[in-house]
Amino acid sequence: MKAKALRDAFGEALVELGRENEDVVVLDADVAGSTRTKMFGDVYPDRFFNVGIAEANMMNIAAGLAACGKIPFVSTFSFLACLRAGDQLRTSIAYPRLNVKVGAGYGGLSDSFDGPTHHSLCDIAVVRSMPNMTVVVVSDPNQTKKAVKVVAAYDGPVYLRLSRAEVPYVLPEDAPFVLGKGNLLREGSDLTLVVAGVPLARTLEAADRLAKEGLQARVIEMPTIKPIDREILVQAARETGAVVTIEEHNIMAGLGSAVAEALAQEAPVPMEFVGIKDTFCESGPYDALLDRYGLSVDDIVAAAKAVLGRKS
Amino acid sequence: MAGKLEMRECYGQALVEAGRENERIVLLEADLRKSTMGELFRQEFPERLFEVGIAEQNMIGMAAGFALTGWIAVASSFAVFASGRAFEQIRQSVALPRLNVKIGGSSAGLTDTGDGATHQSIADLAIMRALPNMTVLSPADGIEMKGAVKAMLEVDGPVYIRVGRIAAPTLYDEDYKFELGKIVVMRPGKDVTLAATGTMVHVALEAAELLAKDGIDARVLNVHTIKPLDEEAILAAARETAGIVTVEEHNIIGGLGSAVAEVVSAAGGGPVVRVGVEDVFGQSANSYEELLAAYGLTPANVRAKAQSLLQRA
Amino acid sequence: MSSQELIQDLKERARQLRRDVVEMVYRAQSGHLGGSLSAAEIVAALYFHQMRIDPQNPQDPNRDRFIPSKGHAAPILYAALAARGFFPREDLWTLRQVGSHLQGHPDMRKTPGVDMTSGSLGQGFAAGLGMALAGKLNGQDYQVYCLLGDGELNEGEIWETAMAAVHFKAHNLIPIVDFNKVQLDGPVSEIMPIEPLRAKWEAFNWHVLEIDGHDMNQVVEALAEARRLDRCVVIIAHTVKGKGVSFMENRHQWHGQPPNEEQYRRAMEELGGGQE
Amino acid sequence: MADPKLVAELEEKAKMIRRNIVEMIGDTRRGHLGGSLSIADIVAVLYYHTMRLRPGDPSWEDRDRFLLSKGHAALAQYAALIDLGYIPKEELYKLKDLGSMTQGHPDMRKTPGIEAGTGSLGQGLSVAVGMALGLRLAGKDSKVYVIVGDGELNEGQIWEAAMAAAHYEVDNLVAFLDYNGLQATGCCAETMRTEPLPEKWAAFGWHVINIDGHDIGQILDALDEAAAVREKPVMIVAKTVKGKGVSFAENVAGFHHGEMTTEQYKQALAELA
Repeated sequence: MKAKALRDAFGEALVELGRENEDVVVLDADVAGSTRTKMFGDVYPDRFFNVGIAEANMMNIAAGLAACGKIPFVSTFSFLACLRAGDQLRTSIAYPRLNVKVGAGYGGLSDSFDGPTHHSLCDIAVVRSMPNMTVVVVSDPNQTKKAVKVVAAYDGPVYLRLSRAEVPYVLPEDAPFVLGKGNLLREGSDLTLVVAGVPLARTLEAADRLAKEGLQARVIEMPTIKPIDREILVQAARETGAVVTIEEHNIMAGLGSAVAEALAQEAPVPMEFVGIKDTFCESGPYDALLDRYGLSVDDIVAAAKAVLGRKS
Repeated sequence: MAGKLEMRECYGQALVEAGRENERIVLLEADLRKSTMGELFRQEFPERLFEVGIAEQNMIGMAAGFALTGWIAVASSFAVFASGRAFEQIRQSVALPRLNVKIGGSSAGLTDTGDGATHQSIADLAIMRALPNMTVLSPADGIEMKGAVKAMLEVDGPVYIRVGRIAAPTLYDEDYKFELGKIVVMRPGKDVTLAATGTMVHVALEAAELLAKDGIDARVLNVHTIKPLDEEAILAAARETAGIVTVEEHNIIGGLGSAVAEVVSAAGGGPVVRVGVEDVFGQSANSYEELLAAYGLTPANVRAKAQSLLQRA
Repeated sequence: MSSQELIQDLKERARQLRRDVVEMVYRAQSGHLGGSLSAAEIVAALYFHQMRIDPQNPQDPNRDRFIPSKGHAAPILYAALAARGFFPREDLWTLRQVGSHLQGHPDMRKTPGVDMTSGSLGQGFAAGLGMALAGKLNGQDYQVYCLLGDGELNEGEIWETAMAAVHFKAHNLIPIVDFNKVQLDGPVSEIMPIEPLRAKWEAFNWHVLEIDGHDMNQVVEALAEARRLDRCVVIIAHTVKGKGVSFMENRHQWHGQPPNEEQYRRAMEELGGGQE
Repeated sequence: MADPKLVAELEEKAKMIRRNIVEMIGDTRRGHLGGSLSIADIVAVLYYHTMRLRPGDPSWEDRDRFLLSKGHAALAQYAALIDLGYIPKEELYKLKDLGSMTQGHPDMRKTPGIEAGTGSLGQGLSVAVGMALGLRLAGKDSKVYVIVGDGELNEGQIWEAAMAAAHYEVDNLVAFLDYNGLQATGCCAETMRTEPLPEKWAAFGWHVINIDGHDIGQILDALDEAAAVREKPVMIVAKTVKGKGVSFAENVAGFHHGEMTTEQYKQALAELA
């Protein structure tokens, strides 16, 4: 299958965006080559600021730029964007609802070799707990490009979780990207798989495997974690009676939690949570890490069977 | 109820008592020790108090350094800075290496009433909970605060403890034994469960009184340990009552409500309705009670939520 | 106005601001007095002389900006904004009340004339840098003034910003250090010393103007000089925390404590009869 | 002046460290080559001369501590730790493998001889200050050595730590600044100008010593001078060359996190033979 690194898709999208909108500025913290914002910097050097290794500073500079009508895209590794500069993001961007977009590179385990210090497995929990924040997790190259444009057009703070990883084009080229909407990718009545981000391909593979065993899994991709698409979730819970969430994040306080919050209140059904099981990971090849830390196709299939066992 | 105790004073006093028994405790403060009450510790052990100035990131790094040299390092600041400003430092320098650092998040929740949204901490439970290796405590009254501080110092690893800037109604006797990770059933009940944390426990108890007048028998749980969560008690409540209303002085996203929803959903149990700050930033207010009322953290609102849950169930 | 008259006028403005600050905090029974009073001359000189602002058009894109990076000095800012007519003076008495647009720390979404939300220390300066860079990018000639606390200089982010501002030649960003030598817990020299302060800023490639922050002549001249020079300039203003109220001066206890009725009366007396 | 025989011995150790670094990356992996090579001489002096250590007892309580605030340069430290027997020899060929002791960034829970987990820049100096205070408080005369990168000085936390170290007069802390002039993006001066460096550290209350970080004799002398300093932390500003010792990597930003062709790999080993 054709594939592309999501960071390349991001870099290309920024360049296109810069052409269309002169208000777009990009900031990076000494990792522009890695996040691919350098592509923007090469074309629009006057609208590009590399602030050095000072994420907190960068976040606040962006707040200032936004306060003056610019549309800043702030980019660095995701753990730095929302953790090192988390207080800055919360206080100076989310609280005043400033129009800053955080292009959070290297999401999840995608900076696999750099080890746990560089993995980003609690970023969604952090940004989701910030009022006024919109949280987007992209899953394929086409979607990344669309998301950059949609996010730029939206007036308010957005956390856009990207990935370093090379990812296959799993979504149809004409698949729409609408903020706040889940995508129904596959119909099914036995259970629902809700997935965000790079594990989408693995989830689809798991659904195929389940189908071979006669189990029809509905697959919903949830690129906007916040605000979450309650409607599609409640309908799926009512119609399928069991839900598995799949995310490249700690199983606590991320996508799974968001789905549980929504369903426990409106349509309680048994759930299983596929993700990193509240642990730090280690260095290693990306795919091997996903397999080892609970995001293999087998893990998804097993979770589906487990949740079916508890379905009333 | 037998009077009130200042939560932060109990925190400070408990550190002093622990300091007397254990010479290996150091306290780090970031220019707020008179608010956190770390000042009490300084008065008795000036040589074991390190004031780092307004530099929370540095403070956490230094605490890690102390822990690495065999000390039990306690670092306090306002919850919003301790958990937010230094979050990355806590993750990498404390949680990842499982260091013996304790973080006191003071003026937590909405209790820094006047200072407004920038100083109010409504996301600390969510972000601390998302850290592997972290224990998260949120005591309900002054007595429990003392017990929790003692227990925290006995844990060999990172702990975050939430400390409100409030004189909280006392719920326990002096001989109360704090058991980390164990939910306290404050009131038995079979119709509905009110699971609360921190000083919201007394709000839940008052709500239960109101519900009793409506003929509803509410169980009240004190979830003083947010992580590790006492799943057994939560699941028992889900099984034995019509559903759970969570009550927390925190965003309804990511905190106690989410933790309970996760556990209950995994088991396929009953409904969970969350009472808390509904995903908005706080604001300044003249009185704490006024602010609680503005965000629905009242016995009346908890009662209403419990009733609506029962109607739907 | 002759320069002598200007200075007299600004001194009177500063006195009025101090009275309003004491009144606000007294009525609210909450708020930060010491660090508001120490900045009275600076804020008066900015809002009644130096800054290009239009109360009728608070969002004017060409206006000069002011960010109290030490956001707890909100009362002095609010007093100045009210005096300049950004909102009615009566609003001052709603400080920190529920529903008031005058939050404990400045909120740009709530208060007309507030240019940036601040309160978590160390962050406002960087936001100011962003604003300054945006101005350069837009070809606008506005200035961005940041009031920094001395204790706030403990915060590493300040030095990140100091480094970056010079790097980006943000000569339209003018930080003013309210060097009142007292932070929340005590003297800065004991909590976390920042001396030698001039050497630090110079080592970060700033041109330093060191003044008496209560001498209105010096304040006005330094602000003019900072605007004139085509390089990064920091004004280190030596001030007295709690200035103007004898029993509050240099006492860290008055960082965030409200006066009781008797203290309030004494303070207002010391600050002189006003044209109420 | 340092003993020429000692200098010659340590120069050999530095070369061995460089060789190990190159071998760790080999011709199949990517790794932080440049910044590891630039600190090899300092690491050699510390591990083979200055520091009080018991390689057979990594947690010996009276040992001196060594931290890399610039955690990505771990390869230099691994090289010494492998040679000294802290880490099994075979780990040399397992850089960043799943389960390996040679993680992408140092992990104190996985690797004997590593004192702290670092990798997110700007944090290690604070950790070192805390360690120095902790040791002093415990009445230990152990020293803490830390290497800080020059790009890392962008991070405000470094200045928080600098201020605090001076305030607490931690004279059992000796820091090296690996002043190689390059950071991930490229030239430090272009990314974020940090000069003048000695003046900054002096203005933050440190005793500053300027040296050539590849001159073993100067490193030894600087450490002697540092040992005599009282009531001040010491910053040894070591002018270095990123990629030092491997000609094609010297001063090349691309080798910050580089990949060598088989030919380059062979050439590097030959140059370090």
